[in-house]
Amino acid sequence: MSSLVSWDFRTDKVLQAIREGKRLDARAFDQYRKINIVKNISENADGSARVKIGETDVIVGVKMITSTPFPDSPDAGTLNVGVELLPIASPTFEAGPPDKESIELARVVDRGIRESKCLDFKEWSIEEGTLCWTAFVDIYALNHDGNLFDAAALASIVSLLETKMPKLEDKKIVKGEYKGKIKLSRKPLLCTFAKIANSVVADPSLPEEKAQSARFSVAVTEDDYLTAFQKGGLGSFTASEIDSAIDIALKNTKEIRKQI
Amino acid sequence: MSSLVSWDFRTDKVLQAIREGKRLDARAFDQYRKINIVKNISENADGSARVKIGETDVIVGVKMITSTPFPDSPDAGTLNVGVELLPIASPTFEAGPPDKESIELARVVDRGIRESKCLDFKEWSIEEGTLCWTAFVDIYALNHDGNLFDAAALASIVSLLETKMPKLEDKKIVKGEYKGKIKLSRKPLLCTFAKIANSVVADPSLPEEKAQSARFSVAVTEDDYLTAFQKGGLGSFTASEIDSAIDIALKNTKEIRKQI
Amino acid sequence: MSSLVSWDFRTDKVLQAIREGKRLDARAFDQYRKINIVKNISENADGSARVKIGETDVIVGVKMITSTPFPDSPDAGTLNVGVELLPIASPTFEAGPPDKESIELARVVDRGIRESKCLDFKEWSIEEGTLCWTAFVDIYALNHDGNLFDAAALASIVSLLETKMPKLEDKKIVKGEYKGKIKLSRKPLLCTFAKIANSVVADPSLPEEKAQSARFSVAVTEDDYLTAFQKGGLGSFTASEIDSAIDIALKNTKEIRKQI
Amino acid sequence: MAAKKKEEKTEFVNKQGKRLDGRTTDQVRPIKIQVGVVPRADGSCYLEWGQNKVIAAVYGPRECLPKHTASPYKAVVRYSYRMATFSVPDRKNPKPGRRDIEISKVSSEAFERAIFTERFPNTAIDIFVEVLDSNAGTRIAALTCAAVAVADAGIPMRDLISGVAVGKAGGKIIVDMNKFEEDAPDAVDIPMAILPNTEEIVLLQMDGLLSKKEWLEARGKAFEAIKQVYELQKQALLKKYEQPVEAAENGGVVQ
Amino acid sequence: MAAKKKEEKTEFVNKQGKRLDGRTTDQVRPIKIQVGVVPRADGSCYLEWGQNKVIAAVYGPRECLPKHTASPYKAVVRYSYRMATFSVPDRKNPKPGRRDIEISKVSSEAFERAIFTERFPNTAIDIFVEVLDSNAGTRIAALTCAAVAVADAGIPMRDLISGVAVGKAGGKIIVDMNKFEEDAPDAVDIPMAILPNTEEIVLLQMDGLLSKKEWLEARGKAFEAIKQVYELQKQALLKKYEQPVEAAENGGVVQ
Amino acid sequence: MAAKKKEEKTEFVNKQGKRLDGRTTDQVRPIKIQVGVVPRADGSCYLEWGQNKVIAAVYGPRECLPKHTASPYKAVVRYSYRMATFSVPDRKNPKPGRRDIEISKVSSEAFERAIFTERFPNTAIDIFVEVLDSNAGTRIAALTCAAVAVADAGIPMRDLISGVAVGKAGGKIIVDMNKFEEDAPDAVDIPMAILPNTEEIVLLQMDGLLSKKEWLEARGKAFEAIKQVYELQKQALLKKYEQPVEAAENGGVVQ
Repeated sequence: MSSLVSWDFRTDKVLQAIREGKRLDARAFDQYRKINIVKNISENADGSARVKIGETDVIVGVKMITSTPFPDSPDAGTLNVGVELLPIASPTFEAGPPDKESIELARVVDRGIRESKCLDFKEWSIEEGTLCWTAFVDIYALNHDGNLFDAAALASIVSLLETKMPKLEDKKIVKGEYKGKIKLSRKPLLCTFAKIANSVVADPSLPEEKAQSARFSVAVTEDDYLTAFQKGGLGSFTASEIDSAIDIALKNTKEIRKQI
Repeated sequence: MSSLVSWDFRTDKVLQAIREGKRLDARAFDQYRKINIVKNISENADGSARVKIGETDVIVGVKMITSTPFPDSPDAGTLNVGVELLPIASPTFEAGPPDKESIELARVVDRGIRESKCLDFKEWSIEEGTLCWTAFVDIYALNHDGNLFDAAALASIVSLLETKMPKLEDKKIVKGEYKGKIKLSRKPLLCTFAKIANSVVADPSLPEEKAQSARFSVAVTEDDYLTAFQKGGLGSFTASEIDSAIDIALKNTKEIRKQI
Repeated sequence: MSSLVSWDFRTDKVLQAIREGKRLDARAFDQYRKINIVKNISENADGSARVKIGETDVIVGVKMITSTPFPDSPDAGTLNVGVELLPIASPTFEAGPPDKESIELARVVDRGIRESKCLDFKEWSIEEGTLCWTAFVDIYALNHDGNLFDAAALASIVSLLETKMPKLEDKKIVKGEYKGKIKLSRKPLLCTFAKIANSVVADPSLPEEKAQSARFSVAVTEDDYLTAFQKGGLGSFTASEIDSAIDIALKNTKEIRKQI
Repeated sequence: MAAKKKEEKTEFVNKQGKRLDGRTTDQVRPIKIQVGVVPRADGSCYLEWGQNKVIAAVYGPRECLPKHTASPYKAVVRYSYRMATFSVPDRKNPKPGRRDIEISKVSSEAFERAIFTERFPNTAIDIFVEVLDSNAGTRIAALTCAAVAVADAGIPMRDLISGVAVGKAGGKIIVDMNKFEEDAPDAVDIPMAILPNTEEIVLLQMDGLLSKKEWLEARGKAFEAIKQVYELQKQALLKKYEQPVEAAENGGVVQ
Repeated sequence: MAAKKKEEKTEFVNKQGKRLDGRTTDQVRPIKIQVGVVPRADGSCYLEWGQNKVIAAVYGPRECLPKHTASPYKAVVRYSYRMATFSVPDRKNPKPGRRDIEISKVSSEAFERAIFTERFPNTAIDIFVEVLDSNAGTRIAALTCAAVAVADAGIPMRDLISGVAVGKAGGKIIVDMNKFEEDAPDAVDIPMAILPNTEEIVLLQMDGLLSKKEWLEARGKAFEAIKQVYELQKQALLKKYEQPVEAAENGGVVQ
Repeated sequence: MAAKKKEEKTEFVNKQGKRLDGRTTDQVRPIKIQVGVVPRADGSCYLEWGQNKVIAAVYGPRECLPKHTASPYKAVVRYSYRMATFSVPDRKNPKPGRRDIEISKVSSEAFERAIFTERFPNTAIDIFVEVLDSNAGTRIAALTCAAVAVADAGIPMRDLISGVAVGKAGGKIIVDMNKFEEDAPDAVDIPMAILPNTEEIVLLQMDGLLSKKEWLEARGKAFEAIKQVYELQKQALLKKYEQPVEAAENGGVVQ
């Protein structure tokens, strides 16, 4: 039973390998695990996808809902990203209202997408001040083997790319009828790095996450913009570690983007 | 102090009696305890009743409230059943939001009534899409001596039979004025059975509930329809036990209905 | 570290002093500690103040918000008083939803103000039945050294006296523009007393609160009306103790009111 | 609190000294008390006070959980005042509100004084009261009912707790206001409870505009009225031991 | 529950005995089962039943926290049924509703009978099921999927749990209703689950207007259909040990 | 996040290199710091940063409850960032939102690096910060204030934490943006905090569209600005031991 594995022991092995310039799973420091993408896995969702990075497994569904616009943006729709770290995915996840881990994850995915300006929220206005579209992007972790951040962000973008806009009649959604896909002008992707000992590695596995002192995530677009940073974890990064992580992210995402 | 009674000891006595074909309180296996019904026990309620089955004591009040109809039933009112297992009623009940016990009880009572189609929800439409009547049926346990299910269901039906429809003026309720009672086309009643050892008994007392392996409830109407089933508890029933329980329910409710 | 102070020891000292007709800080039984008032401490608030009574430190901010009037007062605005006993203020305060201590405090402050009829809620009607002003008075404890009640009530009245009424355009608030201060026809103030041993003292310090058997608060106006009573604590008061406390409150508030 | 106020001109006490419901200014509404109505509880009571109907049950002294809330010096008294959703003119939200929590707090504190809590260290005494129907004065009806339930549980007390709400309507000081009087434009409400033998005040609240002189008059009337309530509480307790409790053919009410 | 009902005249079973989706009255929708899809879990299963898609994972027997919820006599089974927000036509509130809680309760109780809980005192067996897509019958799909996951975890059971929802639409008793049939004006829904070898009923619910005679017909059809479900569950479990689990190139579905 | 953006044509930095509030692109708003403003706390600080006003208090190292959250290896740092309801243009909901929780998390993690937590196993260090008034950059103002409060509590640290928010508005990289600049159509916000002596980055967030080149410029400006903040923090701490803390006749602010 996996919950009985001695993490202390595994952490020692990760650290020892990293100090020798290796990773336990033989990847290069800047290398991702195998990525697998399946689109449209739920008919009731307006868009959905399942993404695996190694054994990390995440499912995302999008629902387009009519709602009231925010008072300070009466002519624009909006985006709402939620994360549930299902107790299915790990012996350490518990059911219940979102905790700080899932809130951070949701907000980093949200910022990466929103700040890239890939969605034109003005197009989602239905009637100024009273009605607009909100995209609810709901992320569910199914198996946690490290780097849920990147899997969640990738599954979110793929789901949005598949999302169809429901038909409206008398300002009410006609169930099951659509008028084409929503538009995305960019495809921001998130890249997460772990600082282990004095090295920085891309796409940390679960044993690597347990051994890491700090985490850094950067969202980047195909036109080489950075759209979000997030440093997490108890340790610290040097300025040059951050700069180097950004370069690796710009390089890696060009590969990943081919799979979308 | 009742909370100090040794339930293990009482459970043994119940099991021993049942194996000898007897019940501790000398009832036949299909026999109810004495039922006592008092109507209209709260003036502020639009309908109310207090029902005792043996020492089990339940009070129900109904409030008719104007609300917005559900989007999928714009021309119909609705029913809302809530249960509070008051800490007054038992040393094991705790104050707080509804737990799974009270939610199950509320939903079984709700289904028994709703599915009998005794209430014509279309008559509760006030203005299509915007305003309708909702009957809030709120159940409070005052003393728990077993079989709260049947006491709650009976008190709910009696309360609904007493419920007066408030007068409306400009779509607002005129406090204290009414335009006659609401209509019920049927009187569904719930009958609950306990499986103890290999026997099935009607209307379990509290010591019997502690000794039971499983519970089965069936709601029946005066025209011999079944409108709800619910199996609960850690054990199981055979198909013939279910069939026999249904027959007893159809018989017993004819008697109980005379008291309403 | 203050949390390690032995309260039992301090309580004994307080009791001994009181029995000798003295207070530990050498005040007379009916005497307040030094009061310090700072107005307008937050630009984003529509009115605000910081009040210290001795080392007890409280901050209050008022926000004027447009909302829907209550159905039973369609032509009137309303008042909403909230209290947060910030964990900043004491090692025994915990973050989280309001507990019974902060709810009691909020409701006593609310009653003292509301029942004095110092606010003419009818003037806060914007459109009968649909729109009115609500004053949100939010109280934050910054340091707890006894008698938070009086500090909170005083800071609330001072904040309301400073509160400006936002400008409206098309029934929406114009940020940062105002049309003068709101009107208060009276200035109710709260006076709290502690019963310690067989004596009653005004403005209890924290060590005195720890030693008290009961608490009595009375809100009074400049025209000598009483507008709220609240007895708290595990002990009791005699009728003459209450009467005498009222007289002291009427006297003390005349002094305090000069500082507003 | 934001209740609609009646027309200014309503005369709440007429020239004959009678109120709109026929009572004198000093008269308490009819009170009926039945002891021992909840067999599973250690003590219980059902009380009607005018239209108000309340039921109280007491459990304890029993284990105090969670343990860090217990005291090694005394029993902790936990009093819970709640209103059934249908007990008020508008349906009440089933979640306890701020009013419920405040009333529960001050009532708990009243019982801490009445009960010899020091005899039961490390335990809890739980008092639950549910209001089933209401018409002004429920917190006092609940407290009065609960005091009888605590006595029924055999828990030693310095004295029963007895109370009344006095107040003002139409300029007159009156005892045990009803809902209509409570909605007077100048209404003042003063819920008050004492230990009758020592006349110690264990609960006192007030809201409204009241002069010191009016307070003194109100206090005097309250003490008189509370004596009557106290007698009814004692009679009900005596009755339990004189006659067997009858099943509630009559709705659980002693006529 | 307040779902819109279809026109009275819809014919749910035609003269050839076929339903609107082409099935016979006795026919179950296609079922696909894959065992062992969540590497971190002690046991897991992915199941498709018509449009329904559910995933189940089992953790345990493991420490039962908080400790006062454990039993010295047996393992406690905690079953959690949840629906993804996007798994239904309208977006579901992510907070578990009363329906989720009731289904979780009766499903827990079914597993308490199936599992030899007495062998694991003081522990918890946690069964989590998430519905990813839905079209009537999800509680039974979830239970069926969970039973396979429990077996995959190596937890000893008296038998698998197998189930089906039978019901009535347009006056006809039919097996495994879809959403359209569930919205018939006279619809009756009877979710039912048994231990197939002993035919013990471990879950049974019903809502609708049903005669005793109709119940007997429905029960008979249910027992027949459940046998087919049971076979598919056993096959999926066998397959796990015959072939290596493939990565979900095909979306985690065994064709 | 959905904040209204200003007209595209606004010029945020003029030809003289001045911003709309008169500052240069590198200039930080005025900062005032007072140490030791909460007598009951183990350490405390009040800080004004432009219009931002924050107060921080530290309790600990103290017992870590509930006990299962403690670590046998080190102190647990619990940082709580909250905003008073009236501290923002629209009234803030008093319940902590997702933004509050995220900021509290990343700030806790920054302090875990700064404090020698390994010296206080099994304890908690609680840092509470309340924002009383705001105008962009509150999370950094809060962190900067909290670092001084931790030092005031005598808790050993590797270094103070000092920070600034750098960003972009109207195409220019500027230091310590105010609310108006934060609402620029092309605004980028980069809150950043370091241990000044080692220049380790302990907090870093960003949102907006930023090129790598712009990031390098922003980072450079941030490190310069942070040095100024660090000096002010040290001065305030020195001042506490040079002069007696005065009662807050001046609103608790050191001029």
